[in-house]
This record gives sequence, C-alpha cells and structure tokens, in this order.
Amino acid sequence: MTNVLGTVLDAVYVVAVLVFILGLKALSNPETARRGIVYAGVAMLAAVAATFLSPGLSNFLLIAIGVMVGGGLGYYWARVVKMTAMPQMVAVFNGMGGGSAAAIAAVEILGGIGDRTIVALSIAGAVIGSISIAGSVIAFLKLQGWLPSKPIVLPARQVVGSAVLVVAVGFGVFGAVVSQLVWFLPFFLLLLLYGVLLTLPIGGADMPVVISLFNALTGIAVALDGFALVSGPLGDAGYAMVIAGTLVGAAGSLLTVLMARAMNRSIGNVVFGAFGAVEETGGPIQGSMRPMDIDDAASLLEYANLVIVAPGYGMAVAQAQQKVKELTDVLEARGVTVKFAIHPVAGRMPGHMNVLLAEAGISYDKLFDRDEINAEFPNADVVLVIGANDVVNPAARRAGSPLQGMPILDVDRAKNVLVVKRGQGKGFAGVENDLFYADNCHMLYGDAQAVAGKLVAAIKKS
Amino acid sequence: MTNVLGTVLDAVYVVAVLVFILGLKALSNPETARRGIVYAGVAMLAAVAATFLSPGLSNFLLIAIGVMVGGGLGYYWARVVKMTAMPQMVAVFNGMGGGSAAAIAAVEILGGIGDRTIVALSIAGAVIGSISIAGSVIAFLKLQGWLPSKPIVLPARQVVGSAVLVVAVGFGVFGAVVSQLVWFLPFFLLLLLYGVLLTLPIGGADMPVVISLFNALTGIAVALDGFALVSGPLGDAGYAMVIAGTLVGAAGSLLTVLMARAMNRSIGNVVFGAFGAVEETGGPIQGSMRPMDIDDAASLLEYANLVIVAPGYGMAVAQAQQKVKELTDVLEARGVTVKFAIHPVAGRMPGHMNVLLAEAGISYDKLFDRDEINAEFPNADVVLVIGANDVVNPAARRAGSPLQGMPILDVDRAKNVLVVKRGQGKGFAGVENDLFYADNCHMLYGDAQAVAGKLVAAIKKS
Amino acid sequence: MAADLWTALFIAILAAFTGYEVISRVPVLLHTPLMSGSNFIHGIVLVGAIVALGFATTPLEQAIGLVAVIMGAMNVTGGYAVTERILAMFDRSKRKGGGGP
Amino acid sequence: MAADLWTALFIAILAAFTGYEVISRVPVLLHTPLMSGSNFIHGIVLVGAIVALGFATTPLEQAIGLVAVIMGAMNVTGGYAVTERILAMFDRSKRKGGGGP
Ligand SMILES: NC(=O)c1ccc[n+]([C@@H]2O[C@H](COP(=O)([O-])OP(=O)(O)OC[C@H]3O[C@@H](n4cnc5c(N)ncnc54)[C@H](OP(=O)(O)O)[C@@H]3O)[C@@H](O)[C@H]2O)c1
Ligand SMILES: NC(=O)c1ccc[n+]([C@@H]2O[C@H](COP(=O)([O-])OP(=O)(O)OC[C@H]3O[C@@H](n4cnc5c(N)ncnc54)[C@H](OP(=O)(O)O)[C@@H]3O)[C@@H](O)[C@H]2O)c1
Repeated sequence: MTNVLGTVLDAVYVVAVLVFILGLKALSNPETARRGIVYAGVAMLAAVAATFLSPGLSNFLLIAIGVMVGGGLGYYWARVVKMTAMPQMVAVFNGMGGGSAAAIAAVEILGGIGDRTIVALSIAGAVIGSISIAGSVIAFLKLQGWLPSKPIVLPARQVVGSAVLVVAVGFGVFGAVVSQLVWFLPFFLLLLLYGVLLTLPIGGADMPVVISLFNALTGIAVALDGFALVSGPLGDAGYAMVIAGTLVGAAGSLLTVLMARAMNRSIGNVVFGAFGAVEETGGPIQGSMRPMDIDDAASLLEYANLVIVAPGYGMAVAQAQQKVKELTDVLEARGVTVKFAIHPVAGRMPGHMNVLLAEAGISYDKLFDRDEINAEFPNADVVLVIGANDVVNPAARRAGSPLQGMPILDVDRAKNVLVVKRGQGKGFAGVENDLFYADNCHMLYGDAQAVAGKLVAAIKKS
Repeated sequence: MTNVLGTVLDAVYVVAVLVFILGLKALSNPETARRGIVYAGVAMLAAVAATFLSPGLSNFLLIAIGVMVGGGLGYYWARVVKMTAMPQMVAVFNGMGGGSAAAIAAVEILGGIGDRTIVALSIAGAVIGSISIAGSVIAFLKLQGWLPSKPIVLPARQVVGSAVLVVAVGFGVFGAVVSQLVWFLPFFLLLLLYGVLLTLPIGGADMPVVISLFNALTGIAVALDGFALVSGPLGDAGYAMVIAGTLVGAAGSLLTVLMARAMNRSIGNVVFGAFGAVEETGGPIQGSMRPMDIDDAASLLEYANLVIVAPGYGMAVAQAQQKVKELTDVLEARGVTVKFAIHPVAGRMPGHMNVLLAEAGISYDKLFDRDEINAEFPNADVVLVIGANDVVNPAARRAGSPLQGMPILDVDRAKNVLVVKRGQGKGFAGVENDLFYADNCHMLYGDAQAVAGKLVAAIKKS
Repeated sequence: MAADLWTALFIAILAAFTGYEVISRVPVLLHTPLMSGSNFIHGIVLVGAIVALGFATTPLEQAIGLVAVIMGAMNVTGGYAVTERILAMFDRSKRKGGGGP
Repeated sequence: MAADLWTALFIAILAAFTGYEVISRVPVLLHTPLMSGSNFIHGIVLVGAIVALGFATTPLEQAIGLVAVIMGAMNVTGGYAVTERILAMFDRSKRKGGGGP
C-alpha cells in the first residue's frame, strides 16, 4: 500500500464511521433525519469507493458489473415500489444483506480453510446470514401475498427445526476440522432450509417484528464477517464492518424488543408462538354493531370541537391517507380541532401510520403517541377509527382475552366513536372487538378511502 | 507472550472496558450508581493486575513500591477528607492523573525519540497532562484557602500566557526534530508554568467548572498516551487507555458545558473572564433588609402546608445539613410538606447540595431540580433559603445585571421567604440580591447550622 | 486469537453501546425510517463483498464473490433509496411531498 | 501512520460517542459522583504508567516512570474511594450513612 494513498483510504473509513453514527443520531429528530441519511449515504459511497481503489484488488470488471447490476436493481425497485409495500421491500434488502454476508463467509472459508479462527468466525457469519436471507425471503413472500399470510404450522416444527440447525452446524464444524470444502454445501443448504422452517409458521402480521429481528441478525452477521476480515489485507474494511454491523445489531435488537413490548409479547412468543393460528375462545359479545349513515356521521364530525382520528392497517391497505388529509382540512376549516392517535404497532410496520400520514402531508405536530393522547380521549367529541381494530380493542383490558395486557388506545372512553371498516372482519389477532358493540359506537361500513371521500363530500356540501 | 496467558490478559482488558461502560451507565440512576462504581473498581483492579502480570516487564519492585505508596496515600486521603473538601480532593486526584500522563509521555519521548508519530502523540499528551497537573494544583490551593480565592489578575496575562505556551510547544517540537532530549526540560517547565498562569486568574467559585475542564483534559491526555502505546509491546493496555481516556474526555466536556450553561456563561468566559474581579455597577436597591426573630419564623414554618428549602453554599460551609434534616423531620411530624429546591450550581460543585443532603439522610425523592420545582414556588407558604444567594437572586431576570440570564430558583414568587445568612455579605458573584429587600422576605441572621438548630428547638418547644 | 481480533472486540463493544444509546432516543414517529435506515447501514457488507471478490482467485470464489457483491449492492442502494423516500415525507420544507406512486 | 493508530482512532470515535450518550442521561442529582467517577476512570493511566516503568531501562526513565506510577495509583485509588464515599450517601439501604467526619 503506497503510503499516501493508504493514509487517505484509512482516513476515509474513519470519517465514514463517524458520519454513520452522526447520521443515525440525526434520525432521532424529524427535522434532521433526512439530512442524516444523506450524509450517511455519502459516507457509504466514500467507503465503497475507497475499498474499490485499494491496492491489491483484482477482478475489477466483475466488481463493477456486480455493483452496477445490484445497485441498479435495488435503486430502481426502491424508487418504484408503493409505499404500502415498504415492509416487504425492507425485508428483501435485508435478505440481500444477509445473503451477501453468507456469501462473503463462503469465500472466506474457501480461501482461509487453514486458519481456525477465521473459519470459525466465518461459520458463525454464514449461519446467521443464511438464516436471515432465507427467512427474509419467506417474510417477503408472505407480505406480498404470494404465500398465505396465516401461520403455516408443520408438525413437530420446533424439533425438526432444531435438528436441521444442529446438523447444519455439525457439517460446518466437521468441514472445518477435516479441512474439506465439500461439507459446506450441505451446511449452507440446511441453513437456508432452517431459515424457511423458522419463518413459515409466523403469521403475516407478526412479520414486522421478524423483519426487524432479521435486520439485527444481518447486522451481527456483517460484524462477524468483519471480524474475519480484520487480520486480512484490508483490515480497516473489516473494522468498518464490525462497527456498522454491531451498530445495526444493537439498534435492531432494541427496536425489535420495543415492538414486541408494544404488542405485549415476548420475541420468543412472536417467533415460536405461531400467533394467529389458534382460534379465539370465550363467549360471544352481547349487543350488536350499529351502522350510521354518512350524512349523520358528517354532521357529528362537523359540529365537534375535538376529533381524534385513530388509523390502523385498514387505512394503509385502502391507501386512504390522502382522503383522510382532505377530511382533516375541511374539518379544520370549520374550526374543528383534529388530532391523530398513533399506536406504535398500528399497521404492519413500527411507526407505519406516521409514515403514511406524513406522506399525505399531515404535519407531525398533529400526530400523538399512545402515551401522549390516551388521557385526552374522554375530552374528544368524536373518535374516528379508520381501519384499526386490535389497537383499539378494549378486550385488551379484560383478563382471558388473547390480547390481554396489550397497551391500546382508549378510544372507547370518548363521547362518540365512529368506526370505518369494510364489514364484520376481525383484526389481525382474530379477536372480537368489544368496542364495536358499545353504546357510544357506530359503524361506517365500506372501504376506508371511499368512506373518507364520502365524508369529505358530505361536509363540503352542508 | 505465551499464548494462554496472553489470551487471558487480552480478555481481561476487554471485559474491563465493558464493565467500565456499564459502571458509567449505572451512574445515571441513584439506585444502581453505587453498584456501578464497585464494578468499575473491580474491573480497574483486574486491568492493573493484568498489566502487572504481562510478560516482558521489568522493574517489578519499583512498580510495586509505586503502586503501594501512591495507592496508599490516595486511599487514606480520600477516606479521611471532610465532605466539604471534596472539590479540592477531586482536583488533586485529577492533577495526579494529568501528572502521570505527562510523566508517561516523558518516558515515551525518552525511549522513542526516533519515531515521529509516537513523539508527536507524546508531546500532545505531555502538553495537556502538564497543564492539567499544574492547573489542578492551583485549583486545590485556592479551594483549600492556601491561596487567595479571588482572581489573581496579572498584567497582560493572556499575552504572556499564550507566549509561554507557544514557546513551550516550540521547545518540544524542536527537541523532536533535532532528536535531542535536553530541549524537553524547558518544554515541561514552561508547560507547568502555563498551567499556573492559566488558573491563577480564575476565581475560587469558578473552580468547579475549571476542575471539570481539567478532568476532561486529563482524560484526553490519557487517551493520547494510549495512542502512543498501542503499537508498543502491550498494545491492549494502550487501547484500554484510549477508550477510558476518551470516555472521560467526552463525559467531562459535556459536564463542563452543562455547568457553564447553568451559570449562563461560556467556558471561555469562565477560564479567561476573571469573573469576580470586577465590582458591580448599577444603582443601590430601594428598601431595607428586615430581620425576623426565631420564634416568629418557627411558627410561620410550623403552620405552613408547603415549605420549600433552597440550600446553597452557606449550608455547605456551615455544615448545616444535619440540622436541616432535623428541621425537616420536626416539620413533617407536624404535617408540613417539605421539599428541597436544588439549583444545579448551588454550592461549589455540580450537584453539591444533593450530596450534602443525601449525606444527612434526606431521601432524594424530596430533592427537586430547578426545572421540576420552579412552577411550585407560588404555592409554597414559606421558602427557607439557607446560605444560598446568587442562585436565588431575581436580579438575574433584570437586564444589565452581571447575573443577567442566569437560570435561578424563583423563590421570590412564594408567599413568604426566610433567608438564613450571617450578615450583609454578597454571594460569589458579588452582586446585590434584590430578594432580600422584597416585601415578602425576612432575614434570619446567623450561622446556618446555629439558626437551623434554633428553629428546631423553637418548633419542638411550641 | 490474533491481536486484531481483540481490538475488533473492543470496537464491537463500543459500537454496541453507541448503537443502543443513539437508537433508544429515536421517537416512535421515526421507527419506520429507523428500520430501513439501519437496513441501509448494514449495507456496509458491500465493502466486505468487494474485498472478497477482489481477492478471489478460483472461479468458484469469483462466482460466489460476485453474488456477494450483487446482493450487497442491492442492500445498500435499496436501503438508501427507501429510507430517503420515507424521510422525504417528513421533510417540512416540501410538505406536499411523497415519492413515487 | 501505522494501522494500529487508525484502529485506535475508530476506537476513540466510538468511545467519545459512548461517553457522551451515556453521560448525558445522568441527572443533576448525580453530577458530583459523575465528576469524581470519571476522575477515577482516567485512573486507567496507571496501566500506562506500569508499562512505562516496566519497560524503562535508564535510571532517568525509571525515575520518571516511578513518578508516573505513584501519581497514577493516587488517581485511581483516591478517585475510587471518593466516589464510593459519595455514592454510599445515596444508598437507600444504609440511609443514615455518610463516611468519615
Ligand atoms: N405495526 C407493527 O409493527 C406490527 C407488528 C406486528 C404485528 N402487528 C399487529 O398488527 C395489528 C395492527 O392493528 P391495527 O388495528 O392497525 O390493524 P388490524 O387489527 O389488523 O385491523 C385492521 C382493520 O382494518 C379493516 N380493514 C381492512 N381493509 C380495509 C379497507 N380497505 N378499508 C377499511 N377497513 C379495512 C379490517 O376490518 P374489515 O376486514 O372489516 O374491513 C380490520 O378490522 C395489531 O394486532 C398488531 O399487534 C403490528
Ligand atoms: N456549584 C457549582 O458547580 C458552581 C460552579 C461554579 C460557580 N458556582 C457559583 O457559586 C454560586 C453558588 O450560589 P449559592 O447561592 O449556592 O452561593 P453564593 O451565591 O456563593 O452565596 C452563599 C451565601 O451563603 C452565605 N453564607 C456563607 N457562609 C455561611 C454560613 N456559615 N452560614 C450561613 N450563611 C452563610 C453568604 O452570605 P453571608 O456572607 O452574609 O453569610 C452568601 O450569601 C453561584 O454564583 C454559582 O454560579 C457554582
């Protein structure tokens, strides 16, 4: 490594790491978040360029082709995908990271079969990376609707799964001990199988937690690969991977825990619980759901002082956010205060509702966390529930319900509740919702976008 | 390095670093803080032992003697010192760290005069470490009262100071370039002189900020020494120094900034402003201070619903905290609610009041930050100001006052204010206190411990 | 275990703390971009993939290395573009924003 | 600049973030023990002092190294003892506590 070039390249890695961290920090504030990602992007570009320019590399053409093909595909896909398809998109890119980590580990094993430490680290990276890519692909297929989103529960799945994992690792360790590459073929295949077996029994709506988990795992796999690279010819690239991978590993684990906690479940329960596969037990609810017609609903809203909107997954599917924004505007034009109650796991991604509403141009000053707004429901004249179900289900306060203990939005404490949904369908958890039968609650049946549109028209007309 | 021993020693450093950080984290909660420091202590012991046992060392006897002498002295002194002398104690130990860092740098320079990078890093470490030890010693002397605590303002001090620093660094760089050790003698002597010149013009009451600053500087000096050691025979010791030193550098800088901000001053103003050397300008205050006798004050307190105590430096000097605790107990026994309003820079250390009150056994549930309690003063029947002055001076809200803009405790908004102090003395800032002349304010002249004792007796008697 | 690995362990410990502390301050509002943003950051794997392919000698190594590079590049560009799109929606300066269909 | 120094720079960056983030959550209540606690932590300088003295060869190096060790040891034990004494006062389990006169 010539001295000057070497110093410049080293410096690039150090600065890139610094900027990564500052970028992540910037994410904690909506005012600075976008700047943060742009800076982090520039740092990433610099790190990649520095690596490419490092002395000693060969196969430049292949590298360039690979970067252009992969980069082009990823960029194109990310630009054209619909906002509602975001979760599966993140799953795919995450899987790609895991796959890349596994492939790097494979190359390290091929090249470094003599060095026990490097092989051990690579095996660990390969195990985690392979599980992550296989699992992420299944998550994608489920969210995309190409596989049924219900849990696919195979008999004795935990025993079979563990067995596959143990045998796979066994092949890897054996291959390393006898220094024969051929054992690594079944090693990788079985790991991919394990990733599939692990993810199939997980219900579609649990996928966000799982995606976040795989995200953290991919980070760890990248860090392990980095460990294997630090003593190689481009040690600083290894250190950068250790840092970025561990950052993501820690951040992702934390996010996963927060999400699971907001659903009042453990991560173990999400991954191994096959939630949604069981049917609800418990008696039927007294009373009936009462529909209201659009004009009545419109005037209820129009003459309210405070309207709180509680959106959920249904708003996302119906792509109703733009109409909801219009509804907000007409109501505000008539002097109504409109606030949004955001449940952390409403929808199918953490913070999903924030993204959709921000997309529609609703200022985040109007978006309130569960903790911030729960005390305000009793003051609300109308709560408008749009395609939310589980996150507003008061059954969570009742012992014995599958939702028991889940922190919910206390919408049932408002004076009036209007619920927009298509029919009698249950929420993700498959639990009846007591709210819909309450005296202060009325239903507005229909697709969320259509209903919101009709409400806007009715209010404008009056 | 034999393999097994080497691995164990390496592992010790890694674990020690991990535990250091966990220990620091534990400091953010009073419930866990003590555990944190004990863990960090064990980790430090392990790191020191690991270093001592490392292969390749010699001079074992000298090392053992040094550790025992220094360790014994430090431990003994720390155990016997009075709690009120804490600030100067911290200053001394901090200076020792800086001195040690400078001495290590000297050894590195002696041994490594050939290697430019190591010499450069050592010079940097030596500069900072030397300033830190000399400055800390002056800080100690001022706080201990062995030097006048007033700013000692020399003519043209900033010019002289800068000149000394520049010449010192010049000697060091020249010595490194010509590879002659003799130039490092004036280098070190001038740096020590600079540390003295820097600290003499700083007033005694600004010392806490300065001590915290030197603390951060010592951390940085240690980190720089660590950089110089990482490529040496015991690289991991160097890394441990880089980590711990940088941790302290960052933490100390932040703490220094927070302190300066709570005084509404910049760090530059604290270090170079010679605050307290100028006399107040501005007209005399209208009205007079009115004393109250102990029995009247006792019954005012006794029949209050809410009493808020605002302690300050005077309570610390008078060692009145134990009596204040007794006063709290008798008032609570009569159904009075007692709270404590803690200003972040009341006293002569950040958080000084918390330590004293905790020492007296007052639960920290009763201690409230400025931000937490400021809104409550209008509800207080009596505010008892004990030896506080600047931190309760409403002049801070008046344009043109030297205190202008300093965040204060709004005690003047309470129904009644009682002020315990010995006489007409001004606070550290040397500014008249408008509060003492207010209609709702009465004075209880005397030593804080004596007055608190009399109040207890008067209340018990009634 | 080589000295480099111990150093890497120091680094990993510190990175884990940094990640944890920095992220635990991100509000729920920004959890989606946080997820895709951290997804982007593990795209640093591309650097490792370039090293792997760049030092690959046998055709098998080259093939696997190429796969690694392609996947790594997808991760990094896709992760970036998605995050940027999401964050553009939170950007006050172009409120009506929203990328793509 | 040697590779080790770059690595040390990575480490320093991460340590600075960690220190900053961890410390910015310490309440004012604990600022005094924080000050003396961080004072204790830079007592790690003793490790460097031991290395310096342990590899010292000339009498001058030995003398300076001894000074470094003595000062470092004072820093570390004193810093520890002071912090522990202060924190003992915050310990609910022995409320009446308070070390020394
Ligand atoms: N966000 C996350 O990170 C995350 C992660 C894991 C799990 N989850 C789980 O996902 C659930 C989220 O709760 P949620 O309340 O948002 O959703 P939900 O409980 O799944 O309910 C969605 C509701 O929307 C209605 N709906 C569907 N399509 C609609 C359309 N086009 N127009 C109008 N309404 C429509 C459905 O009723 P109809 O069929 O009658 O229309 C359904 O009741 C929770 O159980 C949560 O634990 C979330
Ligand atoms: N805490 C920190 O970290 C820190 C750091 C730097 C600077 N400072 C500065 O220090 C000052 C702290 O404010 P403060 O209100 O606590 O103290 P202060 O403004 O210094 O006032 C102390 C008061 O206590 C009285 N006093 C002294 N000895 C006494 C005794 N034995 N019995 C009763 N009263 C006695 C004095 O009046 P008499 O003489 O009339 O008795 C004086 O008015 C602020 O200006 C702050 O900026 C603090």
